[in-house]
Amino acid sequence: MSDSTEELHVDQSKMHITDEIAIQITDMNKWYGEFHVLRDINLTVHRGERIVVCGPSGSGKSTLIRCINRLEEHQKGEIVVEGIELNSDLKNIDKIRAEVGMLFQSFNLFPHLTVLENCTLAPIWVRKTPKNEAEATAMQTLERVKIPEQAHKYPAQLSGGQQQRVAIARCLCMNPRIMLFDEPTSALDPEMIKEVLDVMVDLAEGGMTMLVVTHEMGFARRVANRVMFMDEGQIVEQNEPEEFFHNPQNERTKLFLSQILAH
Amino acid sequence: MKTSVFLGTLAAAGLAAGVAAAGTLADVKAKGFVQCGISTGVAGFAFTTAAGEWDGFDIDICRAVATAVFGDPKAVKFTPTTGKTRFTALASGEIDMLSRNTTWTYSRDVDLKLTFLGVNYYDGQGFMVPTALGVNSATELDGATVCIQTGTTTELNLADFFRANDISYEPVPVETNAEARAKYLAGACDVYTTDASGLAATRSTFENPDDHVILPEIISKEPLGPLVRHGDNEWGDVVRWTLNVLIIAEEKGITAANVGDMAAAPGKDPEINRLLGTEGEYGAMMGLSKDWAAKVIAAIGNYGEVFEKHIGVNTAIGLPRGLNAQWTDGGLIYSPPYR
Amino acid sequence: MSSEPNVAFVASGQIPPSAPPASEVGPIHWLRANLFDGVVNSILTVASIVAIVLLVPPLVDWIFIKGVWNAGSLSGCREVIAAAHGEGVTGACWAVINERFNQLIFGFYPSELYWRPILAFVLMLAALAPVLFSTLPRWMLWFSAAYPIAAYFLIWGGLGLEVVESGQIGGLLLSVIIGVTGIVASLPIGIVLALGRQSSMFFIKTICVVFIEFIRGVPLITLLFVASVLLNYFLPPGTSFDLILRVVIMVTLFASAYMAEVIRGGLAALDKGQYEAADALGLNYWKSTRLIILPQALKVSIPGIVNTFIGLFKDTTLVSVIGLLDPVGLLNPIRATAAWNGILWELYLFVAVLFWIFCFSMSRYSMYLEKKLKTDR
Amino acid sequence: MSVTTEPRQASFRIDMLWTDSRYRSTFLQIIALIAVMLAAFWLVNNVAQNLANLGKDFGFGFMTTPSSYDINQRLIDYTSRSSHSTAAVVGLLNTLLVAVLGCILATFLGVTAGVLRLSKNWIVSRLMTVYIEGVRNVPVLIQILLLSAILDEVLPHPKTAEALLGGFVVPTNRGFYFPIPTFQDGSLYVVLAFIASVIGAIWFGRWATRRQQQTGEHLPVAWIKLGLVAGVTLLTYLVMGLPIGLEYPELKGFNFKGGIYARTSLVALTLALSIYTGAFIAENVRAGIQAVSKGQTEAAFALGLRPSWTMNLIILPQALRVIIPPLISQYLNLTKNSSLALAIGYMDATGTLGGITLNQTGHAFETLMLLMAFYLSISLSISFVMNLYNEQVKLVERTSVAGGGFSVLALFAGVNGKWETLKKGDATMQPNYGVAGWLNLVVLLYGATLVMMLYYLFLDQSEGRDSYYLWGTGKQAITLFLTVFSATAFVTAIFKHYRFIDMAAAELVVFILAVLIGLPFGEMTFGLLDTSVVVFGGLAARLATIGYTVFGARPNVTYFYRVREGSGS
Repeated sequence: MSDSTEELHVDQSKMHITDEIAIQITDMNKWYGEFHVLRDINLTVHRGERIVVCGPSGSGKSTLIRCINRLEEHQKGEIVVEGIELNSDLKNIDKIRAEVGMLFQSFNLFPHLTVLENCTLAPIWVRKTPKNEAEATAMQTLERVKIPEQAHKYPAQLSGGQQQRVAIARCLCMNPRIMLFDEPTSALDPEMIKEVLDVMVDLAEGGMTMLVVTHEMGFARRVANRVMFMDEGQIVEQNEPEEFFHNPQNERTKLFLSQILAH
Repeated sequence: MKTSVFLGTLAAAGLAAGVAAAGTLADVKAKGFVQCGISTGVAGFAFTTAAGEWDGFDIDICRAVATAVFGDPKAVKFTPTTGKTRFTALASGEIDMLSRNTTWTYSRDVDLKLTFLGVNYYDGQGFMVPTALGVNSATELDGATVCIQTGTTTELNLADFFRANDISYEPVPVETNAEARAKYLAGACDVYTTDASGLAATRSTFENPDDHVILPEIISKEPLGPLVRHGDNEWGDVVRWTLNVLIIAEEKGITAANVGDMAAAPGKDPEINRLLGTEGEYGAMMGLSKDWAAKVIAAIGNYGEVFEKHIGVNTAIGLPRGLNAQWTDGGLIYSPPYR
Repeated sequence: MSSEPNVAFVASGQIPPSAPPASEVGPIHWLRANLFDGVVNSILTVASIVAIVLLVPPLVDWIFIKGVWNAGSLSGCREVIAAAHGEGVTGACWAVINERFNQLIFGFYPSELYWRPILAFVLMLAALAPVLFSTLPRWMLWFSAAYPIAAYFLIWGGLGLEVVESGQIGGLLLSVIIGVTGIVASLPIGIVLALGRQSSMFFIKTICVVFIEFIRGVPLITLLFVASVLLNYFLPPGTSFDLILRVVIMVTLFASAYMAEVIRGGLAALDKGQYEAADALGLNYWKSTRLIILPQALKVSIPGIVNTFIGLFKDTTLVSVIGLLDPVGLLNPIRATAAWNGILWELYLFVAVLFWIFCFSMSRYSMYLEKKLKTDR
Repeated sequence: MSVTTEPRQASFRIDMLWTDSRYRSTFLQIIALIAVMLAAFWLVNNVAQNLANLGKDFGFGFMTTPSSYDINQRLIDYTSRSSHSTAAVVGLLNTLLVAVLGCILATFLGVTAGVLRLSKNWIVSRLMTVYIEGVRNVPVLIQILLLSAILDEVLPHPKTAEALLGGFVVPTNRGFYFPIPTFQDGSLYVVLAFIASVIGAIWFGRWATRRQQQTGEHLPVAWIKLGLVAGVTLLTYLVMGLPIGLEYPELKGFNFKGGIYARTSLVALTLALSIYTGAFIAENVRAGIQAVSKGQTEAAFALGLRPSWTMNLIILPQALRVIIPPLISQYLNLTKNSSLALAIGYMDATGTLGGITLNQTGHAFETLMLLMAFYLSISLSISFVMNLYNEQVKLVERTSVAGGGFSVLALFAGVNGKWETLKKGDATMQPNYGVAGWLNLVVLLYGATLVMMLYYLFLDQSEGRDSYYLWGTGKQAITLFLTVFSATAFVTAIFKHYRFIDMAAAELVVFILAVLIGLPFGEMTFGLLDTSVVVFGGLAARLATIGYTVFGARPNVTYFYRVREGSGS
């Protein structure tokens, strides 16, 4: 789709998938009122896996990953994240949210706080880290996403790509085990997409468990170890990238791929 | 009045409550001043000076009570009240007494649970019209426009009077005397009705008082006086006898000027001796000092002096004593004996 | 220029600016464009000029030329005017303002202690500064937080300062006290109400909605009646406190309903993503509200809060109806004084101008804020 | 699988009340409920104790006793022997009178000033700025007092007053006197002719619009309409021999007699309120026009529309949508501010019920409760109208019906729609007309019944009928219960809570029972409205409510939610 991914340097060798289960979803269903958004979802994610979720708009892919940290509540079935079941117990929700980082399409940085404050807020208030320590970590993380010089600016003074990298840094400061990406590049200009994807590749190489909703098929091919296609609330097909792109099985997948790769 | 559903629940909830009747006199002594409810401004009776002090005929009653209790006419704080808020302020304990040209009526006494402690001014409702109208009697006022202060007994008297005489009129309610004065002078109403004292006071401030005439009809009795809450007799006695002391003092010829001499040593008149504390322990009966009355007269003057100072013929208000002369002079001002 | 088919063109230099034609500049053009642009406009212009000519000169004459500043009473004023301009001439008698100025501003506050309310007022401006201007250092907010206590002791005394009774407080001072206390105290209540109104909990939401709609549905004057005649009934028997305090309580409740609506607007202006991001970071409701939601919502609400304050400040004049002596309430005792019997316009005008100065400058400030907010984003 | 996921539906522990989202919200709400109830109990208990201590009783019985005071400005018959409740009604009507007059005048002033402030004419726009900024920033109380004083001083005494505008109005400092029309035989025909010609003019207007759309021809529609109405009416008037005349006021005794007149207090109050509110409306109008005009004007000009058409066809219809919500909230403010009437002795509800009645009877509690209830119901009604309007604007935008002003009737257009449409009032599938229309009707009926009940209970003074306060306790209780029930159902419907089937059903049972035993609605009559109308109207309203809940449609009544960006009161 976009050619910015062609230049991504990916070192597959650094990515390890372990046997430990990070996310286990069993027979999960969700409704918006009368509307059945997610139907019988079953998914097991091992630690270190990088899963790309794609599908037409309204297929429920965003809803799926939002269910994983309880931004949306599922009504039936079971979600276990890092051994903790997501149910009505608020303490469990708090624990899971501390372990799971999430990136949004529209960044959702806090505009009234500086970049550094954005990054230290959650460590200080949720993890109760001392301020100095939190700031030191934040500066390290900002260096990792390559914008330490912006630490004292406000989000509005940054470009879109920089903002999204700050958002990633904000997640990383919490030292999460799993990261969820909800179309992280679709609000960005083409020249900024790459700088965000670079950071994501870096994360993947570091062994992060990642669930990515995206239309960046290049990223999916090079980074993901599994691509998942969703339509009308159900997982239609999932496979390794090579197989998925070159040998799709389901008709709806074929149709979707033909449309999205036609350009 | 029939019991309503509301009342049932309210009364049931209220049964448990006991009546907390603390003595106001004790309270007043404890806090060190008298909280006195007054009007928000009536010429001669209550007004503010440029120095920011309240002054006037009603105000001096408050000061007299403060002197009686504390020996200090300044140990008083004033709460301006409107026609609407005055009784509530008294009933709720916000003020200790009310001295605000309030007419003593049956329903106020009985239904509103207030105790009137005497009369410091006998008034009656009258009418003022421009001389140019050529009206000689209130019964000729058919169809006239009448300015009237709301929130007082005057509007009830007015309605009754015109109804009884079967003539029509057009009431123009106004909030304050100052508004009424402006409206009347501008000709927005033909007649101004209020207590005769108020009429005279208002007329005196006109540029040409002679262009206006006060009609002979006095359509109501308006005994004005200080009042306190029901059921607090010690405090009521203090206020009542403070007023009476002023009256007796005038009757006996005790003035602010000569009270010092007269209180120095017992004189020939035993009542004066009792009053000024040179004989007996009369102050102690009320929980006051022996010479409380002497202090009151020294600080405030006697009734006649107060009258002349604020509203008498030599002031801008220029009211003659009339009904408010001592009984010895054919008036109604009369105090029970100090014995 | 040229009709030749060759369209290639290179500018040989910058054309220097020249003066516009005469019809585009000058007073004549201005008149034509702004005053006499068409028949209707010309008629409007003439009518306006006639109105101004009829109204303004007599007013200026009455207020300034024939106005008297020094006299002991209304009749004194009349004598001065008669002496200067002849019999039957009318003019403003500003002497009453001259004499009663301090009373209209401070009520019966002891004159030797005027410095205290003045100091309190100046300190108030200083305390407000860090709230209103975000460029100032944050530590100044501690001063703002401590200000109410300082102001209380400055105005009412205590802590070694001479005590001043509530009954002595009046005039503009009273209006400012009621208005400022009302708005400041209503802020936290308004925040809670606004959050409650956004709550998903039906019952809590209902309580907030009923409270807000009730308060906004009745005129302030009925609430003031409640303060003056009913509030004591709602408290345990024997409790009775100061009328000013009761009025402040009622005014606070009144303002908090309006404040809640202003803040609700601020909350609604917030992007939903902010809530989600805070959730995703693991902040709980109170932390995300305190750290993320309120700082942003309040900033957006400041112009609305200033407007609410203007409205409230103007509404403080209603306390005159229940016998408090604010500038309007003081008019009556002043007019009841023998010397000033019959004075009318001067007092009204003075009070009107007094309020106008305050409210107009505040409304300008709120406009400036709104503009700044628009460009800030 | 390394993790076994035993579904831990652990037994209930006490800390789950605040750590489990299933229980937490209920738990918090119950705590809030208990707190509110405790507070309410504490307040009521204090009130009861205080009243008992003062020896006062609580009740509305005093409302039926003679008021003993006179009121000059009254729209219904009233003397000093009438009851306090009649005096209250006189006051309420006076409030409504000043509110309606004030709103009309304020709109006129505000729209004029708002448009003129945008005028290119320098002097006019400056004058309007002076008016708006001068008036907005001065407390309305001072303006009322000032204007009242000006009218008193400036206007002539009746003795020297002169008729203006050909005798049409006589301004005096007592009031403004107008002639009153007198109707003789045959005047009915004139009135009928007038109505007929107005209908004809409307029909002609529609015909002309159609014709213009088909043929593109412009007719001077306004002139023809005017000619039609004036011509026909005038002709009938002449033919019938001038049956309608005017009775002019004349100076008799102290004052003018005859005609109708408006007291100066009414005039001063109306003027002051509308000048004050007009300044706010002017700002709203200006903001509305500016919000629309920039790009839209250019677009319209680019299409070749003339400036006047641009204003009428493009700017105003769009600007109105921006202007009307704040406009209505200004109406609300004006109505609330009318309570300042007591400062100049205009006898509105605050002057009678909250003024003299409170003063003379000392029943502060009861009078203030009634007074607040009155203002509250006006406010809620005004927001109701505003929300109806907003709903319709939303509908119009959703169904992309171009232009189109607001009409109350359109809200009920869906009432005759197909049942399927009504049942499936889903915004995404169908325009919500049906359900909205029906539900408006239901809420209106609820409201009407409630108003009638309240009127019947507390205000109706007709002959031969016991006042509520004199009934037996049982009858009082049943009636009150019914009213409260009706009110709660009404409030529930207002506040969007659509699952009120149980409440509505229970109410229905009680209502039927009440009708069966003849209490108390058996004796209800309201002028033309017969008892049956009320009873069956109430029944229909309740049935419809139940029907909606049963059939799954969602009575999404958002109308009462205020969308006000109010600026002060």
